[in-house]
Amino acid sequence: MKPKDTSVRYLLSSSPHAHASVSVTRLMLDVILALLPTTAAGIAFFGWPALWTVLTCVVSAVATEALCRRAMGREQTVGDLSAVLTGLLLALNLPAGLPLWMAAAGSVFAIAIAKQVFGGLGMNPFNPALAARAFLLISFTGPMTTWLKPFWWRSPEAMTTATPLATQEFPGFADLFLGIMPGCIGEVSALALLVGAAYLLVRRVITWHIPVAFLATCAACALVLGGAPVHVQLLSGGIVLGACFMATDYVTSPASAKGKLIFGCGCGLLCMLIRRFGAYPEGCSFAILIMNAFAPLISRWTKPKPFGAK
Amino acid sequence: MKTVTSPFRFKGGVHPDYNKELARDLPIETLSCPAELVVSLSQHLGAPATCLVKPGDYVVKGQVLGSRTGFISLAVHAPANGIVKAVEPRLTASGGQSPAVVLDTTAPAPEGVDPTERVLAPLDWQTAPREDLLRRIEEAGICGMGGAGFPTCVKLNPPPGKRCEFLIVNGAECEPYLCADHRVMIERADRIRTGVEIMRRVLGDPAVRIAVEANKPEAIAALERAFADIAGDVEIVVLPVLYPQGSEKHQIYATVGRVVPEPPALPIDVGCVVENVGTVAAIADAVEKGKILLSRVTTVSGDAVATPKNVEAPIGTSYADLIAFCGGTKGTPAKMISGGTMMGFAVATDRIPTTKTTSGLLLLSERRVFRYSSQACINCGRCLRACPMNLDVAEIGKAVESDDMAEAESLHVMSCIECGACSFSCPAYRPLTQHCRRAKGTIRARLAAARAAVASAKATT
Amino acid sequence: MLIAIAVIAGIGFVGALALAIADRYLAVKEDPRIGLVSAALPGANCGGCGFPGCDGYARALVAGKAPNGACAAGGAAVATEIARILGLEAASVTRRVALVKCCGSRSETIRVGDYNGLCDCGLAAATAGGDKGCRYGCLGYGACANVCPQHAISITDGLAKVEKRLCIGCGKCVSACPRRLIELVPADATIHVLCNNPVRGPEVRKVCGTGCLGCHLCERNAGGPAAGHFTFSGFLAKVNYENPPTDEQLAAKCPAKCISVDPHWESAE
Amino acid sequence: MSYYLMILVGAVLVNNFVLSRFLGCCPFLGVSKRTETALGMSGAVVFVMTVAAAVTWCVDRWLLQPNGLGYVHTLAFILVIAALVQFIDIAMKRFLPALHAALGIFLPLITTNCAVLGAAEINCKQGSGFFESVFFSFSAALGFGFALLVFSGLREKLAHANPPACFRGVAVALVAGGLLSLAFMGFSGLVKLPY
Repeated sequence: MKPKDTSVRYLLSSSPHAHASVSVTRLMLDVILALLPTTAAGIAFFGWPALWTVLTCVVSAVATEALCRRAMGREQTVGDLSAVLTGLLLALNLPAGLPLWMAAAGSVFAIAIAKQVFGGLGMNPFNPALAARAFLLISFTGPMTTWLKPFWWRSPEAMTTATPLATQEFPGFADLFLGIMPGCIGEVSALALLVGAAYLLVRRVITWHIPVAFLATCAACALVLGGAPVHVQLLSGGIVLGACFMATDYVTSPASAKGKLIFGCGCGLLCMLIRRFGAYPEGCSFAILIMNAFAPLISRWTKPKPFGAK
Repeated sequence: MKTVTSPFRFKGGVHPDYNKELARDLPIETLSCPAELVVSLSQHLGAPATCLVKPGDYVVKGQVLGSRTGFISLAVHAPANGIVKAVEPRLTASGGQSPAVVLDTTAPAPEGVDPTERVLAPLDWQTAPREDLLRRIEEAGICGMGGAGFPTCVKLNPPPGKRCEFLIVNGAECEPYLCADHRVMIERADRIRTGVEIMRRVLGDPAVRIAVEANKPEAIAALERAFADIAGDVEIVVLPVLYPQGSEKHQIYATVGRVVPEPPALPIDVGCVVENVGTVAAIADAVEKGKILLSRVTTVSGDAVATPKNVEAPIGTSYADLIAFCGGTKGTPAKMISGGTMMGFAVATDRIPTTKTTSGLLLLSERRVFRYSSQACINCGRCLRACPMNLDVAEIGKAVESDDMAEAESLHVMSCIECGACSFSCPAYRPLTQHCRRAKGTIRARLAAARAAVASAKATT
Repeated sequence: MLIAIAVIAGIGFVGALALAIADRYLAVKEDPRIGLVSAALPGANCGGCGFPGCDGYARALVAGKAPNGACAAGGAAVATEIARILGLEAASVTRRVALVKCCGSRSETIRVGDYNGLCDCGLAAATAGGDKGCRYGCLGYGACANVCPQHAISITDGLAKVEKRLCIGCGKCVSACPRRLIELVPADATIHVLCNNPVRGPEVRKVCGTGCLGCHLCERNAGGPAAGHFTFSGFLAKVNYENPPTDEQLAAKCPAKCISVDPHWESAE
Repeated sequence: MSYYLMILVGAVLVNNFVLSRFLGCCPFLGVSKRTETALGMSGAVVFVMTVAAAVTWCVDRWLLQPNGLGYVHTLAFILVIAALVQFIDIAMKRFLPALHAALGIFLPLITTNCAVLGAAEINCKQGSGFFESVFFSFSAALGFGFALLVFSGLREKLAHANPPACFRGVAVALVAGGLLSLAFMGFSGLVKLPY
């Protein structure tokens, strides 16, 4: 029989006993908040289809994660909002008019294949949203490359068109910056994206290394390889969205500052190469995916030197 | 003597909320001798003292209870008069048990025993030879009071061929909640000055740097008054408020800009000796007044203590007595910590005695406590930026989680100083410090086994 | 058609010729006995012999740098086989198994705290001594189970238990346990004292329901101190495995119920 | 000159032997557990494929074509490659024992490796010149090594992942390999190449 328990029960844990009270859920919430202006701009420009695409992607992402975790018999991780973020990021990378079942299929692929198969958050080698976008782009090239014109309901006859990069005729700087041009939901409004990115930098959720390296290399390549004027190249084709939100995904990019710089430059270089020579008009998501594959090697070669080591 | 701000800033470090205002301005109060004292025989780094007393003996304050065994060890003295009730293993703050002498201080002194305190003959530090000063520091049982407890007589006696160019007095006290050193600097600045003079004579007149964090202006003022007219190269270096500024390697870098190489290198290899302000004051008492180290200042604080205090209590006082002296608990404490919140030990019971290295006792309520949930690492790099030793902590954590100690060793885990900055800043609440501790323990055990195998192989051939 | 067959045969022949020449002039000498010895070893690579796997032990044996019979997993059979190959005289190996000397599961002992940290006994012991009341008993966080190559140790209700049939006596769990609770005892011993706490009885009773009280009843029932079946350190009884007690009734007569009877069985071979 | 650069970029990035043509997948999965062994294996494959290309080209152009035996070239190539790999295995054991210890079991794997035979077949089908086909095999082997190196980085990251029980080991590696080839599809069309 067990003796009577008299002692007070304290919490026993290893040092340290203080914490910076930042949590994974808080980080994901910050990124979602940073994406709200871009989502609002996308819905404002492209109307109801954009809203349905965003809702479909987020709901099916969360549902898929819940189902996968139950199937794997593991504790539910829907609470850490990473599935919501992946759904939202995927939606922002899709054209507004995409049939909803394709968007849902993309979300299922993103969560089930690109993330949960490897064991959940933190273990996926590739950015789930971008892997799903590549999957959709190759499976349904047609619907993925027809974009709604902004405010299409004003001139219903010419609803769909190609992006400026494809048609090579470019709107003025104001429209470019504000985002009054065809393209995916999240990649058009550079202003909204930069506001979101500034919020993340201030909240120290991301560091400047990847976005700056990415955009600088893109600008340099645009000058060297020619093609459209530099500012147009930078502001179109999802480079700002890719640099500030997709490439800075913690899990699939190196953790050290030096590693981040190399990763950013690599993304920029590949993006411009694919755009200039490749078959796809827009190379940003493939560039980041390929650099995700290099991330483990980069962090292996940019190991920090311990304080006092030779 | 001049006051400078530190020109060097090491990479990494974190800013926990310091909560020093709870006990910063409270003067040191003395706890009179409690009914029972438990004097641990291994209060210092190195071999425990060999016990010289048996149950039933009557001992007088200052009398030797356990003598020094081996080079890195120290004698242990009776903190008060009393009868030895028992010599048995007793709980220690770090979770294990170590042999201790239990004294009942209420017992009357039998006749024929002189109950006055045993005091050593005072020495004049200006003229006494270096060896006498060193032996006095050893006889007084003085060890590092910052937390490690390294015998000071060994640290102040560098091996031949190694010269001490800088004596660094560690007044950083970067641990949250703790104000013991802060109060010692304010109220006993003159003793610190004498202690520095003594140590300069022992170490062959090195340059002196007194390191104090910028959040202790009163301490800096008090030290400036005490050291106003001191001769020689003495500087007060004001350090930026950053945890872990008090770590030996980082204090050396912050004050003199030298980098201590990886283990097994020691600070003396770069010509520096770092000593805690409490220890320096104790050296002054030992030489000038012949007083043995029998009590120390401990901060009892936290939001679950009725009235936080800085208490000077005899060594061996139980935590329960300390808490009672501070008016008992307030609300229901969720966690009791011996030391500060960053490097202190969580303890399960208040029947644990204080030792020469107990710098603090904290009682935290449920609001101030968090739980490790060890979620998956999202590779955010916060622990990399936080680590003052610039280690790749995320990879070490993953390697240790999949039992790959060889990879952990190749990631330099043996350089980890277990300061806790990584677990502090991890958003996934991963116990990274515990991972590093486990890796270091396993690697040390393997190295010890290898040494034993080599020794036994040499013995058999 | 014939030319095709001739050409193919020609290519094959030229290739074979080149290989034959290379095989003779570029061969690398290696002691054949290493192959034989590593074939005789069980190949579990458990490291119980102290060498990196069976191949490492085989090379050391052939080079004469390792004692024969160090392979606990193989036991006597392997030792005699290696002795035959290397022409040594075979060392005798009595079969030993691991025994966890504690029976204080969570339902028998008081809890002194809520442990919140990694599931490892060494770390739990270093965090205020773990959350179980007894400072000498099993912490139940499975450091021994994690290190056992044969998965012979299971943790139930915070207490480790060794499955005697699976244990090969490699001793890895002995060094893994931070409280040194596990001892290698002869496989055929049946009576065991499952406690490690040398403190006085009333103190033990405060923390554990089945701890040894040091009452010496087991010694008296087994023929008194002269019979030499038990030795005592502090208030803790220890079985003397050179001359072990065999009376199965000792377990029933022990007031603390911390003596266990293991059924006597012949090991596999 | 730019023609050879196009062959190189074509073979390494655009039509990578493993990631686009799906040739040589068994060593790709078997050897990529650690980056060191991956590098060693790539070195061996580059050497073997280049030498094999040269030898097979000679056999095809001087022995089979003149006698009108084009149809037996696959069988002849397999014989040549098998003998060649065995010879390299013995030579490596004699001169580079350390590397041989690390790659011991994988060398015979190269014999049955479809990448080596694949390169020889493509050269034969294209009917390209000696130097051009050797260079193509060399760049194809470089592509194989490049993919192997990148994949070994991924595998070491996956070593710390904890996939569900049924996906542990090679299964999750295959999924990662699939995603890697999905990513490499981005390079398609980078270079306008005949093959």
